[in-house]
Amino acid sequence: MTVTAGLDVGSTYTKAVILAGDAELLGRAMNPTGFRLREVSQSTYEQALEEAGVREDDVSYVIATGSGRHQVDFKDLHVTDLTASARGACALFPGTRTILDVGGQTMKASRVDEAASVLSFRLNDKCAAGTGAFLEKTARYMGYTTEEIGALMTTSKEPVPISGVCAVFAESEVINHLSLGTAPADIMQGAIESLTGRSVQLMKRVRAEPEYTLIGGILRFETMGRTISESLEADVNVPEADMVQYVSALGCAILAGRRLEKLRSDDGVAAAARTPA
Amino acid sequence: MTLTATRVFEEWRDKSLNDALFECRELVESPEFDTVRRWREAGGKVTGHFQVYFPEEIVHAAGMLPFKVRGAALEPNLADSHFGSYLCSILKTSLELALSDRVELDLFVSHPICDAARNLAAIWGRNSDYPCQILYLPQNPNSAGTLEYLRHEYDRMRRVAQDVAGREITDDDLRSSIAVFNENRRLLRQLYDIKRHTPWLIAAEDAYALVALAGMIPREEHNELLTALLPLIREGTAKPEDRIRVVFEGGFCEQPPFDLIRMLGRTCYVVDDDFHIGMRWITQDVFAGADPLESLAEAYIERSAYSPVQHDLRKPKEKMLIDRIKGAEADAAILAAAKMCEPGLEEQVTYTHALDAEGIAYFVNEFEENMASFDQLEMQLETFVENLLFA
Amino acid sequence: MTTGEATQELVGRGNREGAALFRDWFVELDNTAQTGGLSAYVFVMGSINEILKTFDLPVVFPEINSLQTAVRRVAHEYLEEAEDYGYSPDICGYVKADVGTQLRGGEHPMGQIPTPSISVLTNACNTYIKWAEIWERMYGSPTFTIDVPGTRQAGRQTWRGDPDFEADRKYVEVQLTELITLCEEVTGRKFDIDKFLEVLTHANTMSRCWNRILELNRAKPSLFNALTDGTIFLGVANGFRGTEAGARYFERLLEEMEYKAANGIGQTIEEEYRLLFVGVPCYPIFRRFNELFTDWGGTFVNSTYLWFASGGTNSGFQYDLADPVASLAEGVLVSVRDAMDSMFHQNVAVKHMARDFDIDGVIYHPIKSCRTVSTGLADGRRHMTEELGIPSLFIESDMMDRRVVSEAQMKNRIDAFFEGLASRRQQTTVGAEG
Amino acid sequence: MAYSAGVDVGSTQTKAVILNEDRAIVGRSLIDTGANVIKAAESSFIAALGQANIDEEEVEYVVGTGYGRYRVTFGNSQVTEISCHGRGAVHLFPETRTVIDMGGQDTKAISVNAEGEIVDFCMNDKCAAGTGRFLQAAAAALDIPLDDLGPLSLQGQNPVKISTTCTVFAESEVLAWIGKGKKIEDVLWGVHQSIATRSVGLLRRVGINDEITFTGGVSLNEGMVKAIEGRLERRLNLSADSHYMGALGAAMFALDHVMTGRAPVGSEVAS
Repeated sequence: MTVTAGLDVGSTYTKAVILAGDAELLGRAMNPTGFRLREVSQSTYEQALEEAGVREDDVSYVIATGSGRHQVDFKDLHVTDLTASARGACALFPGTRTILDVGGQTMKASRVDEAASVLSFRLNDKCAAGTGAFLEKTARYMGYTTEEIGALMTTSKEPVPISGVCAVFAESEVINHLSLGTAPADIMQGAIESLTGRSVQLMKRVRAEPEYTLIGGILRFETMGRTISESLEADVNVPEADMVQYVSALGCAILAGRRLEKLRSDDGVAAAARTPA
Repeated sequence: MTLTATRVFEEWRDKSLNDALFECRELVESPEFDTVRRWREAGGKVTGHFQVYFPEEIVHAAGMLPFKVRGAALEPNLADSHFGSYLCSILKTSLELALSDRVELDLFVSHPICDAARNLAAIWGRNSDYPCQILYLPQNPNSAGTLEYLRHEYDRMRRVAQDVAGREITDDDLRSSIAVFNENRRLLRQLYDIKRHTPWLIAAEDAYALVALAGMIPREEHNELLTALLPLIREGTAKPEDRIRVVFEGGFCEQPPFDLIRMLGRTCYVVDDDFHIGMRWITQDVFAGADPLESLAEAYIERSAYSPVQHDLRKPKEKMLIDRIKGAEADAAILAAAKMCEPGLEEQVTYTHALDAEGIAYFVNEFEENMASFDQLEMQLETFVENLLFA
Repeated sequence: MTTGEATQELVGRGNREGAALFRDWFVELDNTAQTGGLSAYVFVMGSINEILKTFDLPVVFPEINSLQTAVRRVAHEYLEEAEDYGYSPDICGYVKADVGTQLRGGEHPMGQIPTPSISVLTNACNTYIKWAEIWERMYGSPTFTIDVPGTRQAGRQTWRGDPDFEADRKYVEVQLTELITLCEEVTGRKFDIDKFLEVLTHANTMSRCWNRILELNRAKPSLFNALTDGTIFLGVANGFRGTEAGARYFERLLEEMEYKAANGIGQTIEEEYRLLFVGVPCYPIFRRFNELFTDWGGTFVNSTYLWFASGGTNSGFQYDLADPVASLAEGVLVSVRDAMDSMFHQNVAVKHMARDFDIDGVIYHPIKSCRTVSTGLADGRRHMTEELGIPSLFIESDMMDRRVVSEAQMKNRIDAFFEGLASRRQQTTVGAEG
Repeated sequence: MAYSAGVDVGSTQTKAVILNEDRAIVGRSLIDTGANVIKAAESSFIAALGQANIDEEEVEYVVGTGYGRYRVTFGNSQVTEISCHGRGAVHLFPETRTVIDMGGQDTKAISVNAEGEIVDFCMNDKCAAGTGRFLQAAAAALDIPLDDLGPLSLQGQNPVKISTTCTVFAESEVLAWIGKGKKIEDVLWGVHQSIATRSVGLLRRVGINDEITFTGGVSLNEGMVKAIEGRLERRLNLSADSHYMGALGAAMFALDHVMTGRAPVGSEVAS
């Protein structure tokens, strides 16, 4: 049985997944990334190996992704977040055609085909307005932990509009609302809705089609999936809570399997580049 | 006074191809434009022209150096406070070159190609003591009155150039300048043949640098450079690799940072592009007849490269792009636009819809000439390529 | 009629009648759309209504349609529709709101907008050209660019008799005759010279009155608010150019202004500071924006907007009916060039207006949407300050996109600006007393 | 003895200053604004009263300023922080003709005349790029106390180029540089440089005349001081009270009223 591994060295967390064949999850691990990327990817990998109960040389192929993918010394290949998360999302929900990935500082929308390869994608590359970071700040500002937010939201009656183009300016809008005595739940829900608006717009940019799958750190806010599905007027796939963080790492491990097949099938020599007659 | 013998860029001579190309890149990447300074020190006068369709032959015929003002990868420390927020970068860094005395001009000419460029002539004029002009290129090339109008406008430019240069420009002067530029156009067409047919023989950023040089050294000298280097490039021994072939569209005015082009070249073969299209916008030779000004005017109207800032009912841009892609047998297109570039960003929409209809893959992105980190962009480009290669 | 009655009757009449005409105009467009009649898409800087009205073509000003969506607080819906289609958040909001309107099949808060049978544009704004290309692709209807060469170098305009001017004029004239032929093809009607002369006569009346009305606002206190009232006048000046209704409206508006001037009737508020507005209004909070200034007794007595957004007709050019087409060419050349100068050389425009209108402050309002009017403002302001030293305020926002319009930020800056004006005025008066 | 007070309600901190009729500061206080702006204004005022050791009744006139100036419920009138910073800076450094104020989420360049009246001013409009918040983001990313940023940055030899304008993105760009093996101090120096560039850009818009006074919380960061001074090639006026400048200016306006009975300009409008 072939064993492969996927490493996802993200800006906040580093995750590792050990896979047997391309379905059986043997082990996984997650640590805060910090800024010693080499060390953290090594230790996370080792933890996953331990949980999987396999040795490093049992693993035939390792693919790394995430902003720190180049710092993973023991990788065989690296792919980008978008490629990896697409594979991961499609492994969890085979019907997926559009993926929305909202992380701490980026928001990515991509449209994929049935083979899970990315046809079209867009990022919010202008500024961080309306990314997870903004929700985190808001929650923290009002003295709530991310965990408490979910429960809080359910009490929201009339969410207030948060318009701020800049995540930081938006914060002072929040302050204003608080000082006017607005309920934290309504502010939080307002923030979520402004974020939802941006997400849906980004999805339209890639001409989104169902099924929709939502991934990324943002899922720590349970209501996010619901609000998005409401504004899309369609169902939205959301990974099981304990898999949320591992989608990209999983995608890498699966790609590793594919790559291995390819290498074993053909001799791997590149086809000669074509030139016009 | 004639300066056709003046040379301002000797560093590349008697060097291996790689070392010569290194010198070319160094010069193009530097925001100091030493060659322009050397030209002045030799007693020459300089006309700075801003994007895209400037008839350089006219000022060349007056013995002036036509210098392509193309911004630079620097912080617009002095220029920034002359502008607002919602603006492309090249406008600011171009003015910075003048305000910081990096380049001294005797004449500045801009075109009405975009709303920012037209403003630039006025702004430049308010901040310098030499003439700053707009050459009013026809925005309606489809009228029966256009040729006569443009011929007159070119003649007006001739008179302005004469005043600045302090010498007459005869028709013969114009004819010999046209000859020099025809030769240059021929050599540049050869360079692009190499890109299209054997892209592995020259790196994207090297080809880019070779074209860019045309805008900052005398054309005679540029001809010598290309005549010497093109054969060496053809003799190259590099082997083809399995990379996708792309056309880069979106470099007609503000130029992407050098490192971005380098990054692009690492990931794919750029087999055609519109980098510095203003250095090669007349697509064929100009046949200087009895009236060379009319020949030049006719060349603009009948044989000029398309760009988002030219509206010609005979040249729908999406059709022109698809022809460019097919002509280069490219797999995909990189549709770039400078941040805040109104015409570029508007054209992107037309392009994407047209390419969708044709089923040609494309990658849309925005750049800024002095952006420093490409992590985001590189990640997107890699994704694009990965999914073309491993689909 | 007693003064009381006259005041009742005259004061504010221009605003009332302007609003009415505006509604009539959109009713006409709605009917055209319903009946599938012909219509022409045109722009405010060089509409060439003189020719289009000769062919009785209903005129659509997409710029005005777009700003109406902002004034009516629905612009964001249209902008988002265009951005979903692929247009960048950084480009002209007018273009995007129009794309939104087209994608919605002409659905607009003022009524149904017909599709273009022909589009006529000038180069006064390059975005006009990119914009018209969109209709070309959507509808395949003919677009005609009237290319109007502008000023080549600051302060170096040429005039009748100069060979360079004649070359420009001739170029414009050739294009106008080509446009006439195109209109004949589109409408299937011959060009009616008598109708043409009639249209030119009305246009002459409007230009003459408009020029005089702007002049009258030099009065102290000023007679109308260049920002709010002025925009209403502009609507008629553009939509009804060359029509009898338009001519009559401006004659009656002039009558109103003459009356207010004669009787010292100013704007609705006490005029503390006479302000000059440079740029395009902030339509997403149109009224509120003005209040932020009137709260401090600031009144807008003139603006570059009244200048370029009327296509330069403020200069009052009169067509020579003896040689109509050639004269139209000259008029278009001079007026559109003048409109462009008020944007690219706005520091000169400001200098003249400051002299004639006794200005206390200049408000610069560059906007995300428009490089044509905004690119030169920061630099123009630097030179105005060096040359004239008039206090000025520089606020960036937008004419369409409420996402970049922060009223709180604006109020902060505007308050600080007036605090500066007020305290310096206090000092000088204190100084005078002491 | 008559007293006046100024209360500056900022986005992150609220400051209060009490002046006596000799224009001497007899009480000052600084607290975090927190969620309840009205309360923040009150408590900072009370704290300042305590330090001055006087009763509220002895304060004849209170001017509120800062973005929360209309929440100073006990204030007699409001003046924008722009006017107040100008007024305060000229009070402490009479030769001041240009003020650069760097606070939590905005940076202002103000040019003033000898009376401390606003001649011209300019602020960051679009977003919080190039503000103190940018430093907070970097500090958070590197997990370094805010106060250590300045000293640490000064050890930087070759600053990295920080290209991002977005404060939130700053975090990831900083980490990216560290990931590329850059020294922390070089990255920090780069961050300071990029902010300095933006603020000098603002200064150039209002024109740089005579003495420049650096106000706001960030003016306590010596790294930022050096970065700006380096770009301007001239010294900045600094004061231990520089982040009370807004409140001080407000108190000065209030004192005008106490002495002359003249209401601060525009107060009738603002209220």
